[in-house]
Amino acid sequence: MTILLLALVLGLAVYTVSTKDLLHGIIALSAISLLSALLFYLLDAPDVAITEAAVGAGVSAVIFIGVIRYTERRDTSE
Amino acid sequence: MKPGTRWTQFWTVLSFAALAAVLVPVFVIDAPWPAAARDYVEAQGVREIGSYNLVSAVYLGYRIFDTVGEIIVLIASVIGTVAVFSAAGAVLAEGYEIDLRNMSDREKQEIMDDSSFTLPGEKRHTHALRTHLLEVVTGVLGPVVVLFGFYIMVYGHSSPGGGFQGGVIIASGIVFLALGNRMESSTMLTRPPVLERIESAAFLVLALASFGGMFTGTGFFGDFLKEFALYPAGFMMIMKVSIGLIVGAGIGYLCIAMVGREIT
Amino acid sequence: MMNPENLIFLPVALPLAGAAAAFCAKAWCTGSLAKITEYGGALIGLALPWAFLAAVLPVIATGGVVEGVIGRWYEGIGITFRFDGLSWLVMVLIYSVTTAAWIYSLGAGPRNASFSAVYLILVSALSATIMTTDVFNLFVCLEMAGITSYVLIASSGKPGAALASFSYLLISASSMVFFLLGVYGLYRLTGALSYEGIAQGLQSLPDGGGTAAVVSLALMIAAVSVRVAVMPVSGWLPDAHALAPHAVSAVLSGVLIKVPLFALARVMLLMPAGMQAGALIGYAGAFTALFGVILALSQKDAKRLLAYHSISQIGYVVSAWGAAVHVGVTTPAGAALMAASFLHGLYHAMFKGLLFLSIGTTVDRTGQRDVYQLRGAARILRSGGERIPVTCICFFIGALAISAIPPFNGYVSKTALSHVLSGSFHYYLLTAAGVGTAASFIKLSRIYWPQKQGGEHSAARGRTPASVYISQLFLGGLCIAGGISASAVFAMVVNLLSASGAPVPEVAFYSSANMLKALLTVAAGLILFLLTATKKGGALLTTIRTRPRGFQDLFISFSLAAAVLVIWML
Amino acid sequence: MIERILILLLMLTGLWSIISKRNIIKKIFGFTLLNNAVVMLFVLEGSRIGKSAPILEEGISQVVDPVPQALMLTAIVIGVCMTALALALAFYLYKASGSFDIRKIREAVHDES
Repeated sequence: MTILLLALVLGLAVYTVSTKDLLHGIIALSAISLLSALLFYLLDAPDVAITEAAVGAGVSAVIFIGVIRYTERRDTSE
Repeated sequence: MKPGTRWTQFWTVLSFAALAAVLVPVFVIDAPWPAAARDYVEAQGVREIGSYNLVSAVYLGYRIFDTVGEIIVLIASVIGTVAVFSAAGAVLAEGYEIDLRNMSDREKQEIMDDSSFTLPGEKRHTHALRTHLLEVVTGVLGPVVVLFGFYIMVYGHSSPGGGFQGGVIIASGIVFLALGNRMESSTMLTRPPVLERIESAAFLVLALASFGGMFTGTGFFGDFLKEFALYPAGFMMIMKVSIGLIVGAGIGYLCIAMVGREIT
Repeated sequence: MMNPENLIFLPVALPLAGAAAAFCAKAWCTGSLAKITEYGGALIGLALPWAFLAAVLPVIATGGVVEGVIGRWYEGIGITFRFDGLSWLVMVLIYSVTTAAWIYSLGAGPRNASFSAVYLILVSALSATIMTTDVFNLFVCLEMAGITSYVLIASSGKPGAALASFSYLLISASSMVFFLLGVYGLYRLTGALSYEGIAQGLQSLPDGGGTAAVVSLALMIAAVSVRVAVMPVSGWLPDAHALAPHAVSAVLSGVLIKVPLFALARVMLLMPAGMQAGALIGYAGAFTALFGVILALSQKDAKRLLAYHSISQIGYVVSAWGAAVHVGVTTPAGAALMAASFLHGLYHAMFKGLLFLSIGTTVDRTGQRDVYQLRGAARILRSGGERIPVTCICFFIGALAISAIPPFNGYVSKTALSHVLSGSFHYYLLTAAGVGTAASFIKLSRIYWPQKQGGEHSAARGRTPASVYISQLFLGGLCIAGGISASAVFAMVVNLLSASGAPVPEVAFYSSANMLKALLTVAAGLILFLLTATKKGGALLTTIRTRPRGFQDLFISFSLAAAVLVIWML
Repeated sequence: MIERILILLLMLTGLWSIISKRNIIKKIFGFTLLNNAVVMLFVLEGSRIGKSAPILEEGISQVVDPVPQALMLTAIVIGVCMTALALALAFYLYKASGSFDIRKIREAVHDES
């Protein structure tokens, strides 16, 4: 189970890094946080799970989106 | 392609591979996990700290200074982030102070558009994500979420949760209130000056509480309420509530700053 | 309250309370009440610790070491702080420069309560960094010091400062993640976080922890080296120090790059491989001293020139420090090396702080940062209401000190360094670097030379505030006092550092041979300066200055430095 | 073992993003991934001993080690604070230079030296 979750996280991480649309990257990042929160819950760490879900999927996603919406969404470099 | 580019790529790959190779030994340690700390906390944690949640016992008891350091990082980060944002021309959270009565419909509409959740490149109408439904629901849910945050904050000693987690939930409640009530009736809680006051007062309480133990013989950040035993984990409660208020007000401020409108 | 075990936390607790007061002043008070609260907070945070330092000196001077666990919990889990001679000395360094720079900021900005709050948090974090003996708490303290410094650098409001702050943030936050990985490795092996527990745990392991322990330690050392700005990983420093507000530059150059270094000394003694690493870092430091000064000589921006000198001077400190760790800090030779290293760190903090403040005042007043353009700065300063040329005099005190001219403090510490390092490989590199230092300060001091043609600089209006002069005079006085009382200070530093009472090496500070060497260095520096003033030399300097620098280089050099460190330690 | 290799790969993904991507938002993504990977490693290994979550109730013993979990709470928060400040600076740099590309930013900001 943990292997499956981690493989999923890794796949999402590669997507986050390689996507051209920054918003998709942010959503994938939030999904990584949620999956890792689930992972932490399975690993008997409920406190870390709550924090990761609240911080990773909530606060940091809000801040990322807050920046993206005033700037640009495409990764135009390269 | 410039002549230096390929050389840079070579160095990039080389250094990356070198660091990757170096990291491997740390990841493959197979020694048994040392249990000394676990055994001590399991045996003594409840008696010494008064918390059934052993993570809280470590987080808010034995290693309280790490937690305080983290909260200080948060405070500095909020101050810095808000300062940088306002320097960049995003005047934050202006919407709450605007008197709507003297405005024309078009100006109101502009403010609505500016404060919507639209993203660049979005094809829909500008404030499609900011529906009336959203306002009503978040406005009603806001106080409930804040209350739930307090619950998580206060009951962290016997169940998962604690000051920080509760604080984040309070912050999301504050953001809900801000989203729900921003145009018609503004809540005190969503005004940046009020949030800043809460944050600074809680920080002052935290800093002063650190001195308490020095007078009662339990040392810096020591449990100075130990002898009075007003409530199990009384000192931990002070820490939790002040941390929760700092986090709630700070992160709430940060998020409101992010959804505030921009004036350039 | 007067229990020493409580007292040692005061340098952390007092600035924290001061920061809280300053933050409250911003949020709750208006008008003069806000000012009173803010200054009260600064008084608590910056002045009261001096009383503490004076009070504990008798205990520390007799070899006393006070250890305290925060909250008096079980020391196997709780955080232990250790107050010994090293902590006392580094705190003197911290508070002397931060006090002066805060006074300077009152006059020259940034002048608001948020700045004071963040600044006091920085002071508190630095005090905690030097006292903590817990790897995870060291991580937290370094992050506290880090985030406040990013905020303070960005507070100057220039786009360049934002980029510098961003680069610094990303490289140092990423390297701190590797530090955390090192913490993981050590906790995984020993189950302890305090230095003492880790050292015991590693000894009880069959092979002393093996490769994994060495890699963990190497990652931690590499991460802290980024903060210290030893050469391969120093690329973030020039921009950050040049573009920050002047008061912040003084603190960054004077204090922030040295405190992690001395805190690292405690970590490196955890295992024998750490002493091995000391040798490598010592060599890196010696090369840093030389290359830093070459780069400094090629700069044309006055503050950037000073920033490269910070890299160069930290190279001096690191070379002796690395050698001290290599031979063992408790041995007599190691104690002398460490004392010379610390003495140079302390004196560098004073004269570099002074230089940043005086150059900062000058460039603010004249509106010109280019060393090749600015001339006649003394006259422009006089037009700003400066009857006695305080800024000019203070600049020359600092410049003479950094070029190691007697009787200023830089001469003392560099003499001590060459005495303890004499004959080694480092010595020659450092001597060469000394020549470059003299040359580059001859170059920089030209800005005060009288102007030939009519002035076209747009001088700023208004009078220079008094606090600017007070802070400069304070640091200038310390520079002279440190130079005059050379032997006494050196003996005191050795005593405080060795704790067991190692013999103080006899350094003849004002012997004719040493004075002659200083004079020869300056003469060689003058020749070097004249060489660089020729057409060919100028072209060479321009080539060095405009060499391409990239963001990637920071990470590439960090990765390679970590890898090389691991290979060396194995 | 496979878990730890996956976490190492996750860490390397983040590092690669920081080193080689030119978009500064991508670099911040990389930092977030890097931080997450270390947190996962700590918690994963910390749950090796013990059988249940570290909340003592009736009849519960042999809990997992609470210390790494408490440490990771701190690390997560510090990571998000760094991310927030980095994003604010990225926003500022975008306003100053009109791009997220690190080279364009450097050109726009550093024309004086």
